[in-house]
Amino acid sequence: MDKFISLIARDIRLAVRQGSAFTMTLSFFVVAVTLYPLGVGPELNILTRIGPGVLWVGALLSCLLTLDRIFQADFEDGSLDQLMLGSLPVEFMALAKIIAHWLTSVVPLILITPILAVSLNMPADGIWAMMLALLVGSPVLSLIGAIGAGLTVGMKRGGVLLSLLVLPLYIPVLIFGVAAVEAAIAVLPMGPHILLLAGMSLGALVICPVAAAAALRLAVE
Amino acid sequence: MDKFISLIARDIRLAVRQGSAFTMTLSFFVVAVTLYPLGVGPELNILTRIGPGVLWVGALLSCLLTLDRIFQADFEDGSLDQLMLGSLPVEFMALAKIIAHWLTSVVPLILITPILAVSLNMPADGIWAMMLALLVGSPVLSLIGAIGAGLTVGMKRGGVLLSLLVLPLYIPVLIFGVAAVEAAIAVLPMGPHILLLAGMSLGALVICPVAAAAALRLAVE
Amino acid sequence: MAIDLHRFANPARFLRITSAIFPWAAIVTVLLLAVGLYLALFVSPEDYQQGQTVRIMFVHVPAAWMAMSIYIMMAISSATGLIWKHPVADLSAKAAAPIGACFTFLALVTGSLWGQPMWGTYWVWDARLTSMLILFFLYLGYMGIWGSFDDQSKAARAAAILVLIGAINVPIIKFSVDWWNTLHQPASVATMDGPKIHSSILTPLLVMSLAYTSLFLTIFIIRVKAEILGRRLRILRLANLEE
Amino acid sequence: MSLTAVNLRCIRQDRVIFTDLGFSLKAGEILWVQGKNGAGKSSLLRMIAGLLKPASGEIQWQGTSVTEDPDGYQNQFQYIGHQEALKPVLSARENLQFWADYSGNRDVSAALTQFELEKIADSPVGIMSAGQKKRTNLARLISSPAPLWILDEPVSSLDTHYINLFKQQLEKHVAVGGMALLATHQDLNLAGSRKLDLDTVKASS
Amino acid sequence: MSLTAVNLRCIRQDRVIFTDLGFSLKAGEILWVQGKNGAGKSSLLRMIAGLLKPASGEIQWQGTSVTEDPDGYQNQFQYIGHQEALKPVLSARENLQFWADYSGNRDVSAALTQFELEKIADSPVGIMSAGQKKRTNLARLISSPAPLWILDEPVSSLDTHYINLFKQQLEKHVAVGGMALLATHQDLNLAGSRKLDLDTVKASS
Amino acid sequence: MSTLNEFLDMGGYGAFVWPAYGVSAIILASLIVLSVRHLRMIERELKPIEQDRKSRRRKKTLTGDTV
Ligand code: HEM
Ligand SMILES: Nc1ncnc2c1ncn2[C@@H]1O[C@H](COP(=O)(O)OP(=O)(O)OP(=O)(O)O)[C@@H](O)[C@H]1O
Ligand SMILES: Nc1ncnc2c1ncn2[C@@H]1O[C@H](COP(=O)(O)OP(=O)(O)OP(=O)(O)O)[C@@H](O)[C@H]1O
Ligand SMILES: [Mg+2]
Ligand SMILES: [Mg+2]
Repeated sequence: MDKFISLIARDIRLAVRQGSAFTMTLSFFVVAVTLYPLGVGPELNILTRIGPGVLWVGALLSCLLTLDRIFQADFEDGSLDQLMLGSLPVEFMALAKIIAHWLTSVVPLILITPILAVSLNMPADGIWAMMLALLVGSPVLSLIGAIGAGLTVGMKRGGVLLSLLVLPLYIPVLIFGVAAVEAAIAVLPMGPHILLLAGMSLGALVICPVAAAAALRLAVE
Repeated sequence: MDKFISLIARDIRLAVRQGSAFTMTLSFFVVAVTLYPLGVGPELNILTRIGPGVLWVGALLSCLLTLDRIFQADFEDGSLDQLMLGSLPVEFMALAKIIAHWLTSVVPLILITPILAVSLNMPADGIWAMMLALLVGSPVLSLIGAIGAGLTVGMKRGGVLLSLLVLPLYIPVLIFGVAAVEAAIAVLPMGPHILLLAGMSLGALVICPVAAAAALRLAVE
Repeated sequence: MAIDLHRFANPARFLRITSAIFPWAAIVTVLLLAVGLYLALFVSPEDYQQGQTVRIMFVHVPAAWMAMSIYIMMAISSATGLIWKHPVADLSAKAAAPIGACFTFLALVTGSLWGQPMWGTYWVWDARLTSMLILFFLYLGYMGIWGSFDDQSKAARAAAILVLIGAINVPIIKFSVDWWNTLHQPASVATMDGPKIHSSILTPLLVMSLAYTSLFLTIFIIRVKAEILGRRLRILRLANLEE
Repeated sequence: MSLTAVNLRCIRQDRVIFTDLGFSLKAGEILWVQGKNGAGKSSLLRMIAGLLKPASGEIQWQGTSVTEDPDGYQNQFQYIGHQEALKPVLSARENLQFWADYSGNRDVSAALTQFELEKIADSPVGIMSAGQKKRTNLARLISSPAPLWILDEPVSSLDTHYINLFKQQLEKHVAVGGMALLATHQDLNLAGSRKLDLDTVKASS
Repeated sequence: MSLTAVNLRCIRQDRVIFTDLGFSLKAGEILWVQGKNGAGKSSLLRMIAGLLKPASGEIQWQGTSVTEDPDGYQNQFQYIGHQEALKPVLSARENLQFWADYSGNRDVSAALTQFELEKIADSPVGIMSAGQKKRTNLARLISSPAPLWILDEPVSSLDTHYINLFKQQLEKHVAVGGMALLATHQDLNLAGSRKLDLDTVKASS
Repeated sequence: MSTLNEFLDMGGYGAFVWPAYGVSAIILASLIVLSVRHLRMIERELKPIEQDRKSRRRKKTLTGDTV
């Protein structure tokens, strides 16, 4: 167990030391989200209407770009070999790294969402719903992402392939995440959607580490 | 001059042989664009309204993901060193690779746009405008992108930085590209926007190869 | 490795000069800020159409001006760094970037806070605001580059290329209001034919601008010093490793 | 304590690298794996470490196949590949400390002293030279000890002084009943080390 | 025809790799650059090839600094780094043909025969072994000839037969008044080659 | 008192004016603090190394060899 913790702690510390990691993901999120208003034009009612979708897609895409951080660096410098050989089961090793990724790459996105939501002039309760939905749904992004990351680790230019593998699997989260927020904006009960997202997170939590571990075993061969 | 041509020919041939390159970019484009209808819901009027924006942003992002193809592979296998040492000035070498990138990665996007546009139920004249705008504006994407690609080539995980550097500079293209299409849809003259896009392309054509060359010189050090 | 330090001979002089200026800069900043804020909050009258909100101008406009002028300053020193290979030029551009980013952010925020009462919304996607946002992103990208290279001299040149490309954006910001019809105020102070606004507003605005400028100078000196010493620290560490 | 490899075959990208390769290693022994580039030295070591599945054949620890009881083999060996598993932004000490924690050990200062790293222990690995990195990586052998050492190019980019230092460590290890499997290009002429030449193996097959 | 290096200094990531390094090379000479890993062999060769700017000092071709007239130096040398600049999806012939076109030459078949590649010339480089790749890369020396050869680790992963083949090519080249600058770990004991040991250079500074 | 309230109220726009000033104050203040702290940190790390070098140089000059 303490090995599990020490691995998470180490990944977080690495992210903090590198620093630029945080800022760059955040800035991409901001840029990607701001592209849309630019694209669809400034009318406020439209913005309000598409706000949740834009934010969710923005979160999806920025999360996507950070996925290679989960395993790539460790693969390149041989740390991954060592991690796989350690006495911590590979599944838990993968889970630890997924958790670290979620904490360092996804949570910051959630925290900055309100500001962007305002600029897309989303009503206040919509904003709360947005953050809640992200909080409950975003673990799925890291979890599923880890599988793709594991499969593409060590590929020269795996980026596009990674997105092809992962994005389709993100779609359910997107749909229910947006549904939750829109429900909240329309002052309807958003409970069911949130529960669904939570369910997905739990399901992914069970399946993904196993799949990711399998992928990693291939990768280090 | 024939060196210039032979370089373009070689890059195109490589893209064709690898094959997967095309398909993956295209499919990312499709996925990214289809995410939006899912995100913002199926109402047709909304879709029509945001169609141009979504298509342009989709094109931007997929182009973004292909940028590392411009120089990365040649950097990794040392071909870039040789290309820089050749008697063809580095600026023209960069330009040749930019042209090849545009032909292999961007033109395919333009060609399948109509299909996607229809699925976002965009009116016919809008579709033509879209393709024209893309045709005139998209060279800027490859040109500006080449600078970012040159600056981040050889970086371990330059992806996020690349997008952070490049996307802001894409914004003007996005704005006027969308404006052109919307003008066409609203049956207004779209001439001025198209001209502006053409202007940007010309300007970029002058500046970007030089900047990219400078970036490459320090990349190979 | 004694050799390495020669490159930082002039930094030594540079450091002496700056630390001589530093206390004065600090004092001036405090004084100007005190006066400026007093004028801004108590003396200047409320605007006949904008009401009290006009007071936002005194933090908004100077911030916006700093945002642009700092970027220009970075572009110039980066160019010198590229041409004359003077390390201090690069380092000063690097040191200025975070300050510029902060001012840009402030211009954006205060602007939005002004926008709500004036335009009825915090944000619109017009040319001025958008180009300002791009400026903010350029600052972020610039800092991103410095963070991503482990070879500092390479990072300097890479960052310089970005700044110089991005410099195109500054005139766009400046003249966007004239080229496109935007909600945003057209220039009324920095215009060809002199200021067009009443001195009761102009004076505090100018005082605040001066205050911000000297504030920039103060922070800038601190940061440049940090950069130079940090670079020196790196080199000495490496030197110790050699033995 | 013994390690045995039986009829190992390695296939990489549909190319047979080596086949029918067998050897056995007992406590106090060193096996030096030789062969030109691409002969399969690294591949073999990765197989023994369990990172690469043999196309056929099996690896036995104490006579029982490692695929049958992995846990028995687990923690019995320490694999050092030719890359350094070190993070540039962490100091040598921090890096070692993490690996020690991760393998359930504690103290790293001993390891640092043994490889003469105290002076630079707290400067980030990123600015270290290849040799210093290598030594930091080798220090893991001390900070997380194990009976079997699997070493891929352990002395590349070490100069003679440190090569000798490493040899002492290695000999101490086998002297107290440890065993080692190492692949190097240059001959370390170690006392009582046996050779395994992959080129001949390949030829013979 | 002569190449001269004067007081070159190489700084990598604020670390001085070597300094005050000078040498001169005349027609018919070979200079063998030695040094342990990280000594700066590759860096030096890249400097001579003009890929890496010296922190100070200058490189002269025929007595005039190459920074003053680059065009005079342009095309006078052929640089072969330790990576193979070959595309896996193209055949050996296609790869060579492109580089020939790019440097304004035409015929590659001679080069292929000289390095005994005809048999495999038309199979994609991707499935070649390390040694075959290396030879294809070396064939560029023949297909796009130049008076000065700059070779980084030219024989790594070549077995003895092809090492000799390469040595013949090299000696033929210098015999007809060419010159060569090469960095290898192993001694090729070439006739009339001078040595440049970077470790000593560094020490002396 | 009422004047103070009026002042804080800013003719109904207090909710916008004060945040504007507040944000400016906070951001700039924290920028100063961070910059100074960063500088202090570097100086702290630099001090021992510098002294170490000085002492070594003195030794070297005593033994009469040069840097
Ligand atoms: C986020 C929103 C805003 C941004 C990014 C922004 C940006 C800028 C910039 C860059 C300048 C400097 C222009 C120059 O030097 O020529 C400026 C000046 C100014 N802004 Fe804003 N602004 C924003 C919102 C507002 C609002 C809402 C108002 C008032 C209704 C306003 C009023 C002014 C005024 C009066 C000037 C001075 C113009 C001059 O005298 O030159 N701004 N702003
Ligand atoms: N990850 C991999 N995937 C596919 N093939 C590989 C991989 N790694 C190595 N190979 C191939 O396996 C063969 C043996 O490689 P290996 O690294 O084991 O040789 P080696 O003896 O270690 O060489 P060196 O002396 O360079 O270390 C080589 O032909 C190589 O091309
Ligand atoms: N691209 C680079 N950027 C920064 N530093 C580098 C780079 N390449 C090499 N170095 C550093 O420069 C020094 C010399 O490297 P170089 O590759 O020239 O040594 P070398 O003699 O070729 O070693 P080898 O025998 O392994 O080829 C090394 O310490 C290395 O860390
Ligand atoms: Mg190996
Ligand atoms: Mg080398």
